[in-house]
Amino acid sequence: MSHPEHIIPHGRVLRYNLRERLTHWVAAAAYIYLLSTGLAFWSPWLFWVAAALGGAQVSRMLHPWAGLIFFASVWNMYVMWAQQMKYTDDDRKWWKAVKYYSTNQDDKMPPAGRYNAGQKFLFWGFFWGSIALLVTGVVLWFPEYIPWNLRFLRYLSVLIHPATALFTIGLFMIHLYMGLFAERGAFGSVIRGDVSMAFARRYHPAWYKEIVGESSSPRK
Amino acid sequence: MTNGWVDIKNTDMLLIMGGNPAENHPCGFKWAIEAKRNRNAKMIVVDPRFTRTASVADMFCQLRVGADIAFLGGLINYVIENNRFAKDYLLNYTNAAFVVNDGFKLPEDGLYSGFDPASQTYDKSTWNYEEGGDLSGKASSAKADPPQRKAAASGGKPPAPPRLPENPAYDLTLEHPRSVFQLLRKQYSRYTPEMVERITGVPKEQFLKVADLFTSVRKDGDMQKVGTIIYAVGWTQHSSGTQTIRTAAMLQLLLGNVGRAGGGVNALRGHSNIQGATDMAGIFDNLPGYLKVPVPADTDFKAYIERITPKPSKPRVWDSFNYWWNTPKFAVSFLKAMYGDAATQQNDWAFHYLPKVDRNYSWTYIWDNMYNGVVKGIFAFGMNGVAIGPDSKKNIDALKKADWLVVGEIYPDETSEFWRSPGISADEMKKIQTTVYRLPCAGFAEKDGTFTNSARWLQWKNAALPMPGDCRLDQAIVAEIFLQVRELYKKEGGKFPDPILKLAWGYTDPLNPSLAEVLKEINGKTFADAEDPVTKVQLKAGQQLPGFAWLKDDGSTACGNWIYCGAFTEAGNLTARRDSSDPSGLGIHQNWAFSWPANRRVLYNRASCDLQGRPWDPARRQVWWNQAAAKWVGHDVPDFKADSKPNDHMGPFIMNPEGVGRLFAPLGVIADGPFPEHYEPTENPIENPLHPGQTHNPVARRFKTPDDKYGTPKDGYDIICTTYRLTEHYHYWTKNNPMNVQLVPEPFIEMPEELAQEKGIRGGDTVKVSSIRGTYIAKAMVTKRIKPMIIDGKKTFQIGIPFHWGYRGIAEDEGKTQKTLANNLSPAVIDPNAYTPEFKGFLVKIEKA
Amino acid sequence: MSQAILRVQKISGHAGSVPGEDTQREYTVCKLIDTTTCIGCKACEVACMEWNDLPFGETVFGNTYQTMPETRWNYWNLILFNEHEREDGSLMWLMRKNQCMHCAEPGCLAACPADGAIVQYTNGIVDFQQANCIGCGYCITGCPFDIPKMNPKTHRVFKCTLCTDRVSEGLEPACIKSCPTGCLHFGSKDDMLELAGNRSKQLREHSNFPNAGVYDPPGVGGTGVIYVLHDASNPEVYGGLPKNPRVPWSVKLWKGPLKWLGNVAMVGGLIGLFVHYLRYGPKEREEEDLVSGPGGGKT
Amino acid sequence: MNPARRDFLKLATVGGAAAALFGFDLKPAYAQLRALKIARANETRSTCPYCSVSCGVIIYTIGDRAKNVTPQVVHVEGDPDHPINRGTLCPKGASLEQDILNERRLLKPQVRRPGGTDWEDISWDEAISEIAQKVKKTRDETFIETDATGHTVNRLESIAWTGGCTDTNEFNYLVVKTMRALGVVHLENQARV
Repeated sequence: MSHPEHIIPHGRVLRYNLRERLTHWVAAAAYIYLLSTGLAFWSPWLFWVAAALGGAQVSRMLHPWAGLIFFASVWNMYVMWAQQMKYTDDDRKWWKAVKYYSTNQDDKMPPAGRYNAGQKFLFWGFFWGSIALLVTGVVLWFPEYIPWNLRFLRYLSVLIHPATALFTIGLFMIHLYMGLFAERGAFGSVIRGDVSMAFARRYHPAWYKEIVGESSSPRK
Repeated sequence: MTNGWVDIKNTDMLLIMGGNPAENHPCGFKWAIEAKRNRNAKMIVVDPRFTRTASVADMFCQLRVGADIAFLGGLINYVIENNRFAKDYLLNYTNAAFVVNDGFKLPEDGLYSGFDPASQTYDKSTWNYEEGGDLSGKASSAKADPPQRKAAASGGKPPAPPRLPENPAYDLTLEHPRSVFQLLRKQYSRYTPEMVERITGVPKEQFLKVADLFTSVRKDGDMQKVGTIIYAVGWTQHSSGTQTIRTAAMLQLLLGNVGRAGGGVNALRGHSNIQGATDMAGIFDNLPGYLKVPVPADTDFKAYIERITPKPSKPRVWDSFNYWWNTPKFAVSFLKAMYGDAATQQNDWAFHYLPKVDRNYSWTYIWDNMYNGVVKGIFAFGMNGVAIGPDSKKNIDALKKADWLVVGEIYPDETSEFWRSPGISADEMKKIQTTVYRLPCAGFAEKDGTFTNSARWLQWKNAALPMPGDCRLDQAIVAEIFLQVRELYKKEGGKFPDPILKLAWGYTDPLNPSLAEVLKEINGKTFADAEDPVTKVQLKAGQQLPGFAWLKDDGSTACGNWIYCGAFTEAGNLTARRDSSDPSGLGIHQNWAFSWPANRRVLYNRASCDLQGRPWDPARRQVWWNQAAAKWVGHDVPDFKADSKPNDHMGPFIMNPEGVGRLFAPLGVIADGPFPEHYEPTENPIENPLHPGQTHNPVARRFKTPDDKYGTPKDGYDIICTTYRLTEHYHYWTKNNPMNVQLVPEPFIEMPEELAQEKGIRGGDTVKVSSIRGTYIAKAMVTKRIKPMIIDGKKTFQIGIPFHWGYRGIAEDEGKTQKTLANNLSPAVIDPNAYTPEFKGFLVKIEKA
Repeated sequence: MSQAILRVQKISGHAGSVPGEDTQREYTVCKLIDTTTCIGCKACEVACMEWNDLPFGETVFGNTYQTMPETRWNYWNLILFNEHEREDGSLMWLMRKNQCMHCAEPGCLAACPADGAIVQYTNGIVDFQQANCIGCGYCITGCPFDIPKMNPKTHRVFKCTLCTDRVSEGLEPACIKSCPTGCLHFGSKDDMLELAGNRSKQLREHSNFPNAGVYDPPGVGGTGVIYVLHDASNPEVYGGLPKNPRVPWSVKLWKGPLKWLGNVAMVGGLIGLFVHYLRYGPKEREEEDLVSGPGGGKT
Repeated sequence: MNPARRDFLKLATVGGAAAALFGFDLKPAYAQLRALKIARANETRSTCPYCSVSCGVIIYTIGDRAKNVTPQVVHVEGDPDHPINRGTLCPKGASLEQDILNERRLLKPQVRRPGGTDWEDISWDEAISEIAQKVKKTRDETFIETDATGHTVNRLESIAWTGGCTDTNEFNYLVVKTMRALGVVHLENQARV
């Protein structure tokens, strides 16, 4: 099955439509705010970040709201991409070959679809991470309303929230690295929405085939 | 208090009963805690409820409300039967050895000798000592009838009232069957532990434990240890109040605890200055300094003085100071203070300016007489009579019938708004013809003057800030009203204007007398030069008196209240003294403020020494006989004739004609018997196990208006109810203070878990308590701290009501209460001696509202 | 200590050294609460409310003498009332003044991320600085005694200050001064421990309390508020006084190992990625992209 | 503590690094002490008006008694010199500040006329004058000079005085003087109940 609608003029391929891009950037903005303020609360050495963002009180006030926004956008991503993020046999192969991927020997990689296994991991990592952050975040948002005999919820939250955050930070750093430095064109794809044919062929050959009609792994 | 607040720290044993000092006198209670902490003193609490005081006690006993005399009588029995009394003290400092009149009969059937069923009073002439001197060892020969004063009616005059014999018979072996000691033993032999259990509900074993512990201070004849008894209105506010307190006093005399540091009988008064109000005779039956009020039969000053001045009555070989012998000096000086130059020897010191009193005008009678139309106008200055009750509805009904009411207050109170109390309709309101003036007064911080505390200390306080709004000082209001009345009499004339026109009112600012000036007048001054014959100290005319020993009965001194004489002398205002030093470490604080009488801190302190004048306990030396100086000296001012040698055997109880403490109260001292007897409260849950035929006090007073009703278990009123205060609140005052309202926001009713279960009540439910007189609605506090009791074999429940709410207050005005008054429930029935109403121990029923 | 004003020894969420830390010779202040002589009169509650000008709050009857179920942001000092039946059937009415314990190792301070929102002075007082408080409520989680409370309006946390304004002027805290029975006492920690020890001994020897003892829990490094209890083996009956309070394990884990792990991981990650870039560079050259695209891609 | 010293201490206790960043002053103050609210307040020694323990209290008012200041109470606490309370207070004594400074205080004379359904304001002069006339009228109508047996009694049973628990000795004395001069026998006080 081909998806000629993905092919747009000038030899480029539409990788992310507007909704996807918007969602991404809302999530990104929220996450960066959450990260900055979160880091300010994480370490005294970074507390100045909160001050720089308008004061720690404001940071504390907005952090949970930003968290809600972030979660909403992640949820939106889930709605948009959950199907595409399903784990496949190809993904397993991809992981087996991940060392080639990390050493830029992409030609030795099994062909990836619209999202390679790493991206899927990123997606699910953020998805589950944001759920954990939401749940624990709500507890941390209103600790004064958690009754004393349910205080274990607070105890769990203060641990799980930063631990999960650290996990997402790891994902985030790799995501950033990949998007900004490793894969030329990826950044543009979430700005303009399109990538070059070459980009698609190189990084997501299966997807490429799919859209140009040489489908090897049909998608629904 | 015979002793003082700080003095409590000197005790080894505390019996706290009829009071809940931790709740009501927390800051004084610290000294009880100090005794526990520093002397390992033991604290016994006997109370109908497990109170805040009980929470820090060594032993707690739950007692049935109104059964105190039975409990204390049981203790007396225990003391005598177990030889725990202070023998020397008893022989020499009490009337234990005195022999009582042959005609005297103990109340085995509930009645003492001399009862007249028609008038419901006693002829007390048999309640007297026998004349006759030393009968020691002559018990068997004491059969002959003593010389009785037969009331020979001569010349149509009423018989002369019986008097105490000049030389009473006594038996130092205490074996004479009519000796006070033997009568006492006989009287309380009926108060066995088993009987105590039947009446009070305290199990026998528990009672015996308490008895053993409390009397252990006199174990094996030891005289060094001291025990104290602390009580409050839990004893007073019963129809048997005075007798309960007397029982405690007798117990303390038996144990030799009176007059000693850490001992005594200590009434904790409930308010800042009701001790002072009593001293100053803000009550109908006294004049300042406990002078008796004149009666119509006192046809002139001489007759009055003769009636109220006691003659000594003591074994001839003993001595008695009989300080009331000086009564004429006090009375003349008082009249001189009242009427100044208008009081002369010629006009009997203006004696007839004083109203004569031959009937009861006490608190409950005010309302009864108002109800019956006698009292037409009433002043209520800081006195919330409707809320205070008893029988609030009756008081409201009485006020409806009054012509006018003048209220001086700082907050809106129930009394000033009786005409719109809950339940009065708009139509009914329009029918109420009472004119009510509500005058804004000054709060405590805006006034100076003195309060007298429970320990008899007069302390000057300063005004801290001006009054808000249009408030005025109380004394200015009274002065203005009085001076206007006086003006009217001057202008218009009227009934017997003399006392009004001639009242001494020479204050610098007559419209607003300075209280310091008034205190100087109360202290008194001399109009003539004077000299003390012993010390040669001289006074010039016009000078302040240094003490009441200077008072004269010739009109050369004036003194508003003889017991306060010495408070404001030429040395200045002694009530404002602030030297807190205490060299003896006994908490005497001799130079702090002024303590009446004569700055003595522990009353009867001569009794702290043995016969030779040596302190019973050398570690707690209050006063002692100094042989070299030939006088009594000490850390405290000796409450005694300073130069009376121990060999003279002067009794330490100098205000009694006998000079000794009264185990037996002779003649008319007490209306209902020389020894206290247990009678049931007016509303009794059981018949009196001692004498079912005479359940109630035969001379207790009830009232007869339609509002005066008394309930019985047969009518369904079978739960005993008592009322009390909380430490978080103060009477009907702090319901206006948001801080206190926050601490305890709502009225509640405390009840045992078992009762709640029986009635299907859970904590927080709204419940209705009803007596035959009225209802009270509040939330239920279900607690383990009140347990059901077995009274005379019958399971009995008690409940308790803190009474601080009414229909005006923060919570009331916000609609958070049911606006009922606790005293809707209480009966108007009074103790026959002190005329205090029975706020504690009446019968109710309870249901879920 | 009278004129030796409060110097800071520990600061929450603070980077760098703490002025005052280990530089000040000073004794630790301590509040001794003898529950065996507490009559639950609430003078301390009022004194606290009055001195600190705390605004009034609504209360409702709760079948108890206790003013309210627990302390509030505007009610720092609360006596807990408990009716307790001993094994022999006798009744005890336990009253315990509850307030900030001023732990030597305060869980609130450990948990607080805001620079200077919680400080510990060299005399041991743990004080909240509302101006620095960010309202995160971590202190609520950090406290093993359930003491810090949030003002819902201003979103700042409050608790007993041990009357720093009084103590720094040489006065005792307001609650201490008011206590009628003297069940509250104030002084140096050493003196209070001695007093408490003596009192416990007296209770064991002269009263019916063989298990009387002092509550100064080591789990939080000892406290600036210590209790004498009738039965030190069973503090829970005093309205849930924890037997062995500790800073919650998760707070310790979070502020300890997790923090270091996280920091190492984050910094390590950054370094790793940087090194990766240096070693491998981007996945492809721009020109590669340009020439290899089948559709040319260039216009 | 004088303000200058306090400022100094504040600075002294302020923590290290915090430099200005983006124009924000990031220096938190680490020891912001509330000023002792009674530092310069005026002290008046008084006695607690509640129970009979007679605790000494110190009433703190703002201002130094200078002419142009109306004192306002800011705090009440126990008098440590008082031998009985030694500075302690109970929950009622400790709340005296709110007794003195209380919005429920009565501030002007009022009268409720016969049949009236509400309070009316009345001036002091009118109130005093009306009361005096009522006292005289009641007294003149009901004064008893002799009883049935012919004894002089000189008493007035129709007016009652009920005195409060917090009336000073001096006030009570003036009451005894004036009321007994009128012949009042229904003279009672909280002392009875």
